[in-house]
Amino acid sequence: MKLDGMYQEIILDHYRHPHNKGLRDPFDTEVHHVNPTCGDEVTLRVKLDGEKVLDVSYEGQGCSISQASTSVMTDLVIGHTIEDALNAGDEFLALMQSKGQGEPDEDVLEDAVAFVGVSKYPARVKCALLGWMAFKDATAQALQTTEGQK
Amino acid sequence: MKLDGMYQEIILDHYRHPHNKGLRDPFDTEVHHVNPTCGDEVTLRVKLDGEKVLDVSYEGQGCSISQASTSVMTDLVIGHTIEDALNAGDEFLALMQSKGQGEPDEDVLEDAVAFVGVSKYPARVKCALLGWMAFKDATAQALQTTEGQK
Amino acid sequence: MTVHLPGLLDTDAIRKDFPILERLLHGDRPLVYLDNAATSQTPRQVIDAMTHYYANSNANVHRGVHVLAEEATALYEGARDKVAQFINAPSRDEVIFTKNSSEAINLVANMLTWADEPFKVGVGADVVITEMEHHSNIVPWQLLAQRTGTKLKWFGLTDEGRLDLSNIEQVITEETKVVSVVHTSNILGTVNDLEPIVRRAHDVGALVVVDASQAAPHTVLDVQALGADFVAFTGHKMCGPTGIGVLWGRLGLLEELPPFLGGGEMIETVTMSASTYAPAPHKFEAGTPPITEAVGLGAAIDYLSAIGMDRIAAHEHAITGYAIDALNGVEGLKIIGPADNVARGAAISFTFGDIHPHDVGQVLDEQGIAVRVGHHCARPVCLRYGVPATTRASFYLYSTPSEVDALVAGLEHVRQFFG
Amino acid sequence: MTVHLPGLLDTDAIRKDFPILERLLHGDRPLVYLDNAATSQTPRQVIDAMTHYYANSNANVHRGVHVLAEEATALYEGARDKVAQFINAPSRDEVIFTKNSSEAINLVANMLTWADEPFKVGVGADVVITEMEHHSNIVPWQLLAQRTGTKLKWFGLTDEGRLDLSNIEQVITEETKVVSVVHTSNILGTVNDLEPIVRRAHDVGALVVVDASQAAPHTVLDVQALGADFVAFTGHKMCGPTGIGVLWGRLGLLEELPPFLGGGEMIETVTMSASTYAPAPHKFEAGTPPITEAVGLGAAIDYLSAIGMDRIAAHEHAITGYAIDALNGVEGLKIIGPADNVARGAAISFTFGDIHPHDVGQVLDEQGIAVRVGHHCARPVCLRYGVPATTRASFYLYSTPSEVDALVAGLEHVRQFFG
Ligand SMILES: Cc1ncc(COP(=O)(O)O)c(C=O)c1O
Ligand SMILES: Cc1ncc(COP(=O)(O)O)c(C=O)c1O
Repeated sequence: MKLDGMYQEIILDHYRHPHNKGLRDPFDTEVHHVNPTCGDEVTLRVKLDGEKVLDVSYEGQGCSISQASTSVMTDLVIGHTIEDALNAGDEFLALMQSKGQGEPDEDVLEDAVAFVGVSKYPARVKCALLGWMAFKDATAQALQTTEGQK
Repeated sequence: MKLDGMYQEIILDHYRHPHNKGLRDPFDTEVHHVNPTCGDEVTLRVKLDGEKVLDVSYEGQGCSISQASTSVMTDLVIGHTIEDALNAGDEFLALMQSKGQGEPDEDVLEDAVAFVGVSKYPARVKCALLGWMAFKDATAQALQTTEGQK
Repeated sequence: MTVHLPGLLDTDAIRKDFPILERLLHGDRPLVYLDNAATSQTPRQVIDAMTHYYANSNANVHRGVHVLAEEATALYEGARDKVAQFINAPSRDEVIFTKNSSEAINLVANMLTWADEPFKVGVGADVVITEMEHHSNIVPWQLLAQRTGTKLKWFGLTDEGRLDLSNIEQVITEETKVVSVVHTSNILGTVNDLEPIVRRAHDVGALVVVDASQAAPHTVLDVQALGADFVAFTGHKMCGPTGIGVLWGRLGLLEELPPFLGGGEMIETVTMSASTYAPAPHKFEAGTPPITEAVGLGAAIDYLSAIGMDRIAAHEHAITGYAIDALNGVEGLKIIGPADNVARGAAISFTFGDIHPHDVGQVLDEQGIAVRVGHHCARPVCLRYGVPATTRASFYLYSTPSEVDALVAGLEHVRQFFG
Repeated sequence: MTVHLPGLLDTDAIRKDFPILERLLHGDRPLVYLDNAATSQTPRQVIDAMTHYYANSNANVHRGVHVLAEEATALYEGARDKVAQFINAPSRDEVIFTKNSSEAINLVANMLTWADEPFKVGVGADVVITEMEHHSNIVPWQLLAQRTGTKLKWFGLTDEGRLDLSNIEQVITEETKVVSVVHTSNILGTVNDLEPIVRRAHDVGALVVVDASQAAPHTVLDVQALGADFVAFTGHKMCGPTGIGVLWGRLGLLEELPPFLGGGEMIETVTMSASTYAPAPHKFEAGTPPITEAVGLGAAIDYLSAIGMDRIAAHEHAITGYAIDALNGVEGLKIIGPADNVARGAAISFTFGDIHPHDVGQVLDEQGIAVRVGHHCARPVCLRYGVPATTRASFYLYSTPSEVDALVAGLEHVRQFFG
C-alpha cells in the first residue's frame, strides 16, 4: 500500500508512544502554535543553557504526522548544541519541500528521515513542520531574552 | 440581403429626409433623451391642445434607426388625438418586443410597420424606441402641467 | 448486494453523465466522491455547453451589434432567466451574477456599509448572525462591524446541533438592521427553520439574508416562499462551474441601495466628475461578467430541473438516512450535528475515536474515498462542540448506498491502520 | 492576393487553433473577428485544459487531503506560478486572482478606502487618473472619492490622442495618494509612456496603479520594469476564459493593506468575535476562487508564451500599420487616436462621414465582419473628441492583412448602402 510511504512504522510508533510529551519545568520560553487549516495545536517549552538545548517539552493535539514529527524533533534537539538543532530544522524543512525527491542525511535527521514520504503530500507538509516551527520560534525568543540580559 | 429586412427603403428615406426635424415654437414641454449605450440623443418638443397633439418637433443625432423612427413617429402623432398617439406608441413598443414575430396593424402604425425587421436585432430595439419614449415623456409632462392649471 | 431505498434516483444513468466518476485513483480504486458540500462534480451537459459557447458564440456581452455579441448576450441574459425561474424570483432583474457565494454576501454587506437611512448601519445598530455560519457569512459582517461601528450579535447552538432561538426577542431587537443566516449548514447538515427568524426580523424592520449555498443544489429553493430579502448561492456546488455565484435581492431594495464595485457595464452615463448607474441587476455587475460561467450555470439548472429538485431532495434524504444508520453502527464514531434524519441536509460530520480527521481522510483517500477533513470553514462550530476538526462525508444526486458501504468499510480499515 | 508584411506570424497555423474562426455567419460569410479589444477568442488548448480539469481533477482547492483536492490545488497554484512568471513578478505571492480587471482595480480602491496611514485617503488627499481611462478605471475612484472625501483629478488629452503631461507637477502633488493610469487605451489605441508618471508619483510618495487590460494580451508585460505598485489585467482578453482577472501588487503593500472581501480561504483563524487573516495572496481571495478559470488562464499563458509575446507584438504592429494605411485611404474615414503607428496598440477607432457607428457596425456584421461600436466604456474620450461614438476594429495574433482588406471593402459597402 502506497500509504506506507507516508505512515512509516517509525512514525506510527512515535505517534502511539510520543517522546518528551507533557510540559516540564524549568523552561525559558513557551510558545503556542496552530495550524489554522486543520486545527492542529502545540504548546512547546524550551530550556537553553548557553550553547545547548537543555530541554524541550510539549503538549498538543493533532494528526499522527504532526504529533510524531514533534516527538522525533525533541529527540533530535535535546542535548544538542543550539546550532546543530537549528541546522537539523533547516534540513528537515528542505526535506519537506522536496516533493518526495529529497535524499535526507540520516546522520543529521535520524528518525526524521522517515518523513520523506510525507513531502509528497502537500496538504500534510504543514503538519510535519508544526513542532519544528514552534521549536524554532521558542528558541529564537529564548535567545533574544538572553541577549537582552547580557 | 438579409439586412434589407432591417433597413427597409422607407426607413432609409426617413433617415435621409427626416420629417418635422428642427425645433419649433410654440411648445408645451421639451425633453432630452439619451441612449447611454450608443450615445444617441434627441431633444423633443410637444404642443398639445386639449384632446389633440398639435405639434411635435425635434433635434437629435444618432443612427439611421433612431432618426428614422423619430421622423416616422412625428407623422403618426401630429394632428391625431393624444389617445390615438399614445396607443400607437404602445403598439410600436409591442412590435419592437416581438423579436421579428409581430404582425403590425398597418392602419395604426402606417410607415412604422417597416420597423418589424429591427425587432429581430435586440441591440437596435432601443434605437427605434428613443423618439417614442421621448414623445411619451414630453406628453405626460405636458398633460401634468395642464392638469395642474385646471 | 445492492441496497434498495425508497426515493432513490436511477444513479446508474445519472453517473454516466459525470465523466469524472469513471476515474480510477491510486491505480485501480474507483473514485468514491463524498466531498459534495465542498464542490459538486460537473456533468457532460454543462461542460459541453461551455465548450460549445467558446467554439461558437464567444464575445463580450451587451452593446455589440455583431452576431456573436448578440448570441453571447442572449445566452448570458438567458441564464439569468433560468436562475430566476429556478428560484421562483418575481423578476429576472432581481438576479445578480457574482463570482461566488462569498462575494454575494459581501455585496450585501457593502451595500449596507454605504447605504443611507433607512438602511444605514453604524454605532447603535446591530447585525445578527449565528454560530453555525460558514466563514463567508461571518467575516463580511465582522468587517462591516469594524468598519462602521455596528455591533455583531449571534444565535448560539443547542447540543443537538440546532439553532437555539430561545432568546430570539433579545437577539433580534429594534436595533437590528440585518439578520444573516444559513439555510443548511455545510458542517452540521442542519436545515434551519427560517420562518420564525424572518418573521421576527421583519417585525423589527430588519433585512434578512439567507446563505443558501447548501440549499440551492439540493432542494427546491423558492425565494418567495422563503420571505427573505436577499439569498446567496454558488454555481460550483450545484453542478455548475466555478467563478459564478448568485445574489437574489428584492427589486425595491436593489433600486434603493448604492452600488458596490464600479466599472464598465454598471453605469448609465459617465463623465470625469460624476456617473449615474444602470438599473439593477447591471448596477451590481461591474466589468465583463462571468459569461461562460453563466452559460454553464444555466445548463446546470436545466440539468437539475430535468431531474427535478424534489426528486433530488428525496434521493439525498434516503442516502443520508442510510448513512446515518450505517455510521451509527461504526464503533467510536460520533456524529457532530443532528443525529436523526429530520430537517437535515446531506452532509454528515463526525469524529472517529481519537484518530485525527487528517489521518482518517488520508487513509480513506488511499481507498479512493474522497471526504473533507478540517473545520470546513466553520471554525466556531468546532469550538462550540469542543473538537479540533471533523471528517465530513457529503452526498449528491449521484451518490449511492454502496458508496456509503465503501465509506464504512474504509473506516474499519482506518481503525486497523491506527489501531 | 496575399500581402506579406515583415513580422507576421504564421496565421494559417494559428487560426487552426481557434475553432470559432471556422464559423460561417449569415449563411456563408466567414467570420472576420475584429473585436479583440472587447474579448479575445479561445484556442482549443485552453478549452481542452478546462474540459480536462472538469472531467478529471475537479475539486475545491486547499485543505483537502484527497487526490482530487491535491490535484486541483496544484493546478490552481500552478496557474499562479505561470502568471507570476509571465509578468516577471518577484514573488508568486504577489499574484491575486480576481473575477476580472474591474474587480482588480476596485480591490485596490477598497484596500485604500479602509487603509490606515501612510495610505489613508480622505479629505485633503487626492487620486489622479486620466481622461482616457476605461470606465473600470474611473468609477472605482469616483466611488472612493464620494465615500471618503478624497479629491479626484485627471490628466487631459492632446488633440493627437496622447496624454497631456505638460502640467504633471500640478496634477501629481504632495497630496496625491494614488495615480491610476491605463497602459494601452482600449479606444484610442495609445500606448502611454508611463515612466515620467511613475517617477513623479513615487517622488511625492503616491502609489501607482497600471490598468494593463490591453497590454497583458498584446505585449511583454514586465511588472518590475514598469515600476508600478499594482497592475491589473483580465483573462478573457488574452485567450483565457471569462470569470478571471489578476491583480499584481508589491508584497510589502499587500502585507500592510487591509483585506477587502471576507470569507472562506482568506482567514487564518476565526472566532465569532474576531478573525485574523491569511498572508497574501490568500488574504484577498475570499471564497472558492475561479479554479477552472485559473487552469484556463494558465493554459492561455502557455499558449501565448510558446508563440512569444514579442513576436505577437511584432505581428500586431505590422497589422496595425497596414490597417492605418488602408483606413486612411477610405474617403470620409477619420481615425480617433494616434494617426501613426508609433507607441500604439492594435485597436483603431474611427468615424465614417456622418454615418452613425451603429449603422456602420450593422452593415459590416451582415458581411461577417465583427467590430465594436459605441463609446467602448470610455465615454469621456468621446466627449473629449466631440463624437457620440466610434467604430472600432481591433486585432490579435490571428488577425490577417486580408481581414483588414475585408474591413475596407466592407466600409465601401456601408457607404453605398447609406449613400
Ligand atoms: C483598458 C481596459 N480597462 C479595463 C477593462 C475592464 O476589463 P473587465 O471587463 O474584464 O473587467 C477593459 C476591458 O473592457 C479595458 O479595455
Ligand atoms: C454554507 C456555505 N456558505 C458559503 C459558502 C461559500 O461559497 P463560495 O466558496 O462558493 O463562495 C459555502 C461553501 O463553501 C457554504 O457551504
